Amino acid sequence: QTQAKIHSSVHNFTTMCWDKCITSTPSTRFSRSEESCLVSCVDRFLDTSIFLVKQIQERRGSQ
Amino acid sequence: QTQAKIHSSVHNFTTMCWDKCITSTPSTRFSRSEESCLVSCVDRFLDTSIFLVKQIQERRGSQ
Amino acid sequence: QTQAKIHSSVHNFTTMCWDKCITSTPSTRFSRSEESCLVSCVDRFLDTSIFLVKQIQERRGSQ
Amino acid sequence: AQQLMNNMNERCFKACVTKPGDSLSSSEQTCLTRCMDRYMEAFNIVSRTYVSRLA
Amino acid sequence: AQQLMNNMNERCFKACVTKPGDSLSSSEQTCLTRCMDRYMEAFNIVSRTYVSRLA
Amino acid sequence: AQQLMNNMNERCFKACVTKPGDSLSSSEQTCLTRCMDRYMEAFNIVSRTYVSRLA
Repeated sequence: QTQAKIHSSVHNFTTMCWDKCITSTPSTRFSRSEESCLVSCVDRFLDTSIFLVKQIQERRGSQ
Repeated sequence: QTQAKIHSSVHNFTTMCWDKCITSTPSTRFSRSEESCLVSCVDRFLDTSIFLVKQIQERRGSQ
Repeated sequence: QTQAKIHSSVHNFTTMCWDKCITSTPSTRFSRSEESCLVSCVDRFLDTSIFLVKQIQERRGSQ
Repeated sequence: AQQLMNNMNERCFKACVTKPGDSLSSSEQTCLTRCMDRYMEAFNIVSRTYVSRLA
Repeated sequence: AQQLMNNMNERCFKACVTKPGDSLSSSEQTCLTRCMDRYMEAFNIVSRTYVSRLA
Repeated sequence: AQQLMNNMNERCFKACVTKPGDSLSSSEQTCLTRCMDRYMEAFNIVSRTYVSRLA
């Protein structure tokens, strides 16, 4: 994966996970739940991509 | 219209009509109303484009 | 700033401020509050950009 | 002009055709005509405001 | 196919993983599998409808 | 850096300037300063988490 693609993914994940996790007015610091939501959002999104790719491959294999 | 432009439109319509028609958690099959909403969403969006272009042309003609 | 960049900004601002200010079904004319919201939306968005850039520069200066 | 049409189509479809049916109803068509006028007016307001800031 | 995967990932993550936790729960996985099927079905419905209008 | 600024401007304007008025009020400015700090922090958290998954 190139540097540019990683950078663009970080921007995409930041906006997507910001919209999912930060629902109240920005404060002087993140709440514990906002911070853990941001981390889990990235991790679970990557898990989702892997999970869906595997599902598709399994189906292709069983056809 | 080129193949690439059609493809890109199908992707755009799928996301737009998914967001408009699929509001509950995905189930083992579409409800009848979800499926007909998807079809009508594409058809009415195309009607809307045609309708708006005609409106603009009529005004230009009457100026 | 090039002509093309200005054009693209006007399109972006129109969609963003439309989504922020026009929340009821389109009528035969804008209400006074919709119209002033559109103007203020553009002005305050530009103020926001300037404000954030200044904040960043101040911090860099004080480091 | 293409960009304006695309954005206007999307916004006005969203605002006026909330539950897509078998055809565009007359009330949907009325809404679309008004939405088109308002969208162009919004575009002009935004354009004017932005350009006056650049000057 | 890349575009389809990206859009599907985004929509299905949004629909099925509303509160991201420590791992994908089994109910989230069930939802994702169904969402994948529905998304592809939606893509086919949209594709068919659109192409029939071009003809 | 341009991309970061653009996304941050958009998110913070949306979060802090809900009803645009005649000028940026002091409470809107306070909100924007905090939002800027939080957005950059979010960017760092996301960046760290993503890179640790690539390793």
